[in-house]
Amino acid sequence: MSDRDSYGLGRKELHELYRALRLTRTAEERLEILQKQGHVTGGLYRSLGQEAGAVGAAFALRRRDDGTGDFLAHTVRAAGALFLFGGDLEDFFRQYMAKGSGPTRGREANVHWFDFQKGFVGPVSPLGTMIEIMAGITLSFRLRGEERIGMVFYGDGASSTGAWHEGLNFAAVQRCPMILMVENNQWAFSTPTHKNTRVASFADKGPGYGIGADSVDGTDVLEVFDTVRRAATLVRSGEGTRMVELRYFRRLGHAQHDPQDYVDPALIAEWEKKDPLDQYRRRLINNEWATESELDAIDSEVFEACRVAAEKVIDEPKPHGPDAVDDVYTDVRVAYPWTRSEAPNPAAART
Amino acid sequence: MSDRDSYGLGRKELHELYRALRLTRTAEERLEILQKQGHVTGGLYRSLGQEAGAVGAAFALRRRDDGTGDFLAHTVRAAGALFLFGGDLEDFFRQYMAKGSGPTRGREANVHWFDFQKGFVGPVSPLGTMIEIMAGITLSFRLRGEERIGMVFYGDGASSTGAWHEGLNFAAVQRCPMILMVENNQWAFSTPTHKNTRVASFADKGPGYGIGADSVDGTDVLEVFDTVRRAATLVRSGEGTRMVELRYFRRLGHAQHDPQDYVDPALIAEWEKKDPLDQYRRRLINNEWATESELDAIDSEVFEACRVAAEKVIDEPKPHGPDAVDDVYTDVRVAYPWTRSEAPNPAAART
Amino acid sequence: MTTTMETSAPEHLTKTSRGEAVTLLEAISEALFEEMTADESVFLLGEDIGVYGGAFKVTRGFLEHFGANRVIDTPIAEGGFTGAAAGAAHMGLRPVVEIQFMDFISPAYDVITNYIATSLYRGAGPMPLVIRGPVGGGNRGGPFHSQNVEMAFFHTPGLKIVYPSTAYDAKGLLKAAIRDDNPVLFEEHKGLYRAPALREVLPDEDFVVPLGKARTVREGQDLTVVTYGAMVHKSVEAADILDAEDGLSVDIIDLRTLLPMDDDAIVDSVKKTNRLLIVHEDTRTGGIAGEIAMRVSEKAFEWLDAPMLRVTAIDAPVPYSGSLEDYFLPQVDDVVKAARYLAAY
Amino acid sequence: MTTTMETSAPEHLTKTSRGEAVTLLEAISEALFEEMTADESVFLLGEDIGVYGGAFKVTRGFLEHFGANRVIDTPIAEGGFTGAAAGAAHMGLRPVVEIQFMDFISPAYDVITNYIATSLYRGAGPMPLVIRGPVGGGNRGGPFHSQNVEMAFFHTPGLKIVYPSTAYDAKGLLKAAIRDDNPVLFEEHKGLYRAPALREVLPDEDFVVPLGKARTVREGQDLTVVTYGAMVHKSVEAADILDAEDGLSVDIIDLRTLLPMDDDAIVDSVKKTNRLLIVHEDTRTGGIAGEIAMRVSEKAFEWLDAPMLRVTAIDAPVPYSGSLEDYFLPQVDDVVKAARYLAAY
Ligand SMILES: Cc1ncc(C[n+]2csc(CCOP(=O)(O)OP(=O)(O)O)c2C)c(N)n1
Ligand SMILES: Cc1ncc(C[n+]2csc(CCOP(=O)(O)OP(=O)(O)O)c2C)c(N)n1
Ligand SMILES: [Mg+2]
Ligand SMILES: [Mg+2]
Repeated sequence: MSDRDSYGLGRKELHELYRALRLTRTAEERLEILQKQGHVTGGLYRSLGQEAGAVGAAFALRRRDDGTGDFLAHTVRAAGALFLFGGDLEDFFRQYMAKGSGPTRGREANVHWFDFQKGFVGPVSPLGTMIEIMAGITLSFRLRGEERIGMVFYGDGASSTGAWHEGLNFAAVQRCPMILMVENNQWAFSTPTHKNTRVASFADKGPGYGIGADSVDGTDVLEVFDTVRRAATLVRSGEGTRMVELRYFRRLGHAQHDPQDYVDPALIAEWEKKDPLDQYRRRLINNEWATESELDAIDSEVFEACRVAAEKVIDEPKPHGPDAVDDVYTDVRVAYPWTRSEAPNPAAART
Repeated sequence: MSDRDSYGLGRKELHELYRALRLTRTAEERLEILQKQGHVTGGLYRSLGQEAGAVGAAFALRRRDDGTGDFLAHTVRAAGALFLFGGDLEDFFRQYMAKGSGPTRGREANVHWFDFQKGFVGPVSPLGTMIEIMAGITLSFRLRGEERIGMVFYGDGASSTGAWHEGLNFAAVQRCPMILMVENNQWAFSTPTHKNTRVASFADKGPGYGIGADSVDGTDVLEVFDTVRRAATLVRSGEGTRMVELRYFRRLGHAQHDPQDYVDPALIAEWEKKDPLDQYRRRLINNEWATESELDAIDSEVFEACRVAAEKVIDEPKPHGPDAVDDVYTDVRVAYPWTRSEAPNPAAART
Repeated sequence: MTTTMETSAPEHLTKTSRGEAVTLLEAISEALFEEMTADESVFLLGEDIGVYGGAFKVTRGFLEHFGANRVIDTPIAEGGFTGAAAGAAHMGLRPVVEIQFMDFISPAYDVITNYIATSLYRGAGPMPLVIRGPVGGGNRGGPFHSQNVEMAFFHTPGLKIVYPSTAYDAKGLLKAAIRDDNPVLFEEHKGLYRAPALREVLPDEDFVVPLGKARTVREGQDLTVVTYGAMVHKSVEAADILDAEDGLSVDIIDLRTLLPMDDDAIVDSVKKTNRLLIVHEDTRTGGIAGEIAMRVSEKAFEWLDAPMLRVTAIDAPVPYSGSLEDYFLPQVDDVVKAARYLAAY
Repeated sequence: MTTTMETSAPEHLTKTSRGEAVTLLEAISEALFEEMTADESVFLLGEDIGVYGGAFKVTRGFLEHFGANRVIDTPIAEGGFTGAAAGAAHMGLRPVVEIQFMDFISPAYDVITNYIATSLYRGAGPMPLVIRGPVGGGNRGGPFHSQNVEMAFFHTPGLKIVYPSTAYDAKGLLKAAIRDDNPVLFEEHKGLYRAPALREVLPDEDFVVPLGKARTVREGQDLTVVTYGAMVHKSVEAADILDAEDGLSVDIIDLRTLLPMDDDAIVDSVKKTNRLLIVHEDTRTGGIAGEIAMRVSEKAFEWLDAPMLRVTAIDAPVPYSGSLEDYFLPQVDDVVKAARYLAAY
């Protein structure tokens, strides 16, 4: 594909892609600031260098907010996809700050949240599970004859799990309209990909399930977009399940606490040259799809949006402790600890 | 391969193969008789039409009885492999009759038994588990620098399990010297293979794990033997894990209780023509590797051996009920029910 | 869904409407059939449930009647298809998963405990999902075809666990479970499936048995037996003996729903009889008896005139041979002996 | 195995021999290091345990010292590598598996309960296998990095479960677990790993703490508290308050091994104090308190002068936010309040 190919996208869409990349980067940078200030609960997982994978892929799907669009199961390294599917920036910060006002009301962390109208289902930590869940979501599309498809992200390491296999194989056999997006960032925590699989390319895993598979440079947002758009067309037209490998590199540690001294710095430097934002920005300028000042304006707008959203959320209240007993069941209330409330003591006297 | 090729096997070995095939068939037929007489506990799973897979494969390994040979994890449809690895015919009947004198002392069923000196580990029912176990057994061979390899059987349906994937992928990455033998008999209970996987050949699953895979006509004992022998050489010489698909057909129901009315009788009739025993017998005669009377003699010898072994075992005692509390731990005895033994009542009076 | 076929109901699934008695298994089939007929969002997933009608034939005739979109034969992947069911439940369907033998639920342990049971709490909304299948021993099935699985999941907030002992309850509880917006684990004792003594003419109407409510099987004054599943019937046998031979009257509580547990029913009975025996088929240590004893201690300690005791299986895998399994399982005599001890205390 | 490297022990793993105090985490590292040094058949499997030294750095320096054949970085497949460990144990090796966070043991639930724990019973001989990893809440880890997993496995005959609360016990119990011929689940509370208060100078000799024996943390007359893990320390805090403010003396039993349970220690204490409070960090329903209450009812009912009560987490997934988690977890005040109630009963 030539560097001049815009894959049929107009200026507006090309800018939208840029904004989504920038938003991912800047929102995460804001999180780092918040974390240093002590506002973030739990770990912070950056997607530096991987932004184009999530953004390009999500951009290729039908995004609606009325429960009729395509469906996303993102990961913590695919915040860009979450934003494109309508995930609210303030909610993003609320989640990281464990606010009671957030979508999970402080029960769950970071991108682990849901909006079935907008069409996204947040992850759980046990790796591989979301393949099974998305298999079922897309099964329901097929059973009901809806034209919707689903997309599930996961890391190279997650492909070693039994859940990944069971979910994928089920989906393949059942022709579930789902695209598996493997974020091959060459590391699973400290473990290099070759210790999680003996294959050189994750696309080699497709034929073992009888499904089509592509592999794409995950730093090139337009290339990703185009690959996934074609995959989505096939999936939507009844082919069933497909896979796309995103090839890139995790340029920061597994999480903020990981100095990744097990990674050769030369490699990181090399991948820095392939930074998805820099790359795409150059391309926009070189092809005259955008001007420097247009892009600078997007940068500032996004920076402000993140700053303002974060500031606003900081002051929102923590969850109320006793709410911890809510929503275990839809219809049964679990007990307050009698040692905490003014409830009567459990043991009654014989009368 | 020409029908005249004996793959370097001499008369004695060719006869040994025939005997192993016949033994599998006749021992299972004897089980049917025993079952009709009410002596068999639990289900009875025939391998009719699949005998050559287990026999040919096991024959290609190094079988020893001193704990230095290759290792087998068989299935209930691979009794032939169990016999070749030294599994005792009487023990086979003891297991099916749940005798206290059997290797599991009545705790476990049929071929679910063990002999680590002879080199076999019996299955558990949860499908896929044995891939993980054999990965670890063969890992220990690699870690200790032993020249041994392992072979694990499982059905086409079992390949859908997460355990299968996790065990196989672990083995592939760790270069465990293990051969996975998929018994593709085209059914998993009533479920046809295409509902368990979307691939046409299980050999297509090898590349997804970065390992070599073969597929072979599982009704042809010599073909199986030759394929597995070559695979074993590669595995033993450090290539790590490999796969072999055995292609055949389950000609009887899943178990004795299954009339398999979901199977087209014409298909069964077709596969009957490819009966592994008939085929091999013809080949032995046609190539003058054996005479009719030699083979008849083997048939009678095996028939007698089965009859005598079964008769002997019938009269052996059932396990003693209270032995049910033994061997839960190596060093801690679980309690006898106080309502059964003469043990003191549990509640003591305050003094 | 768009694919329901408009054929008339198969004869073996309409016994109740023809006034015929049904077995516990048939009651379960009827419950599934009626709920699927009434609600298009109910569909089935499991191994061999389609053309074969399930290992125990619970769904015989369903594929033909409802079509392949509502009766889905799955690959052998309990985790995968239970997880997929959860995904479908997110989208408003009401999946009913069959585990061929409940022993094989263990590959789904992760998705059930971590994903499904926590779904509402994590903010993902209701999770209307039933996981059902045969459990229990006595059939010479050995360690992997005989397990009771309640205690693998009893410690899982967010999940409900149901274990019926009669045809009426099985039908009514399963219907309630399917209509429930929480995930429900539904255990069916295979020894009760076709037990002739449990054949029963059921009301020819749409009824449910509410989850979370125990049933008093018989009233008595001398001793409370709390039990469920197949042990209900062994306890009744024991109570008959105790009545006839000892003149003792036993209050028998069938829990029916194990989680959440009907404390009131247990506590009320203990306050009446002042003696508690818990009987469960599952193994001893970490069995449900402990939770019951704890709750009774918390709520009715003063009423106890004797130690709370239990009759259970022994702490071992389920052995295969009949002689071992009979020793392993709790028997009527054990209940009788323990009850006598308590009554005399 | 053939690959042990003859380098000298890294400094951070020999604090005890230099008379320095160690944290609970360091005690665990030392136990592993010493057992691997003493017995070539001991080896390690787990995620990121090699070059990274494990998510909590328990095995830092091990890869360099023992080599890649004895410190194996695995794919993310808890079932797969735990099953592989079982296979290696069949062959006479003594694997020690690390689960990165014990919450992720659930994919191994099947192989642990069905294969590993039943192995001896099924005739396959001993199964010397340790599965260890961090558990417990209080660290704002949310529902999947905070669980206690004992009750997922407590109902599994054939398995042992260990949960230390001090550096001394952690080292001695882990060494005993590695030498045990039965599979052992070994839970390490991450809140105790580096707790300064738990730093301790350990004996510079090869010692073990036998499995199956509880420890009396402090002697008292008025009330028995049975507990384990992090709750030992909260119970001690509570006991200090009760002593200072109420003049109550509390007998505190640290179970150390949960399965098999040391009934005698519990029963002896209850016979002395006549009052029992059970404190566990794990959620309430189906928690270990039930089994303890049941056993005390069976063995010491007559000695009870008050209801047996429990202080536990609430029945919910572990919530993420600090305010929710603090409410969710049992706190010192809960122990104090319950103890006062019992003492006054
Ligand atoms: C079943 C399971 N085991 C272990 C973990 C702990 N864990 C969290 S992230 C991670 C590494 C994941 O690597 P990968 O899938 O490649 O995703 P990446 O972080 O590179 O995006 C591990 C081991 C987990 N979450 N789930
Ligand atoms: C995890 C698990 N789920 C379900 C079963 C029940 N089951 C026993 S055999 C069988 C079919 C197996 O088919 P396949 O693997 O092809 O082996 P075959 O019987 O054809 O030799 C099933 C579903 C099981 N044993 N384990
Ligand atoms: Mg990765
Ligand atoms: Mg098969």
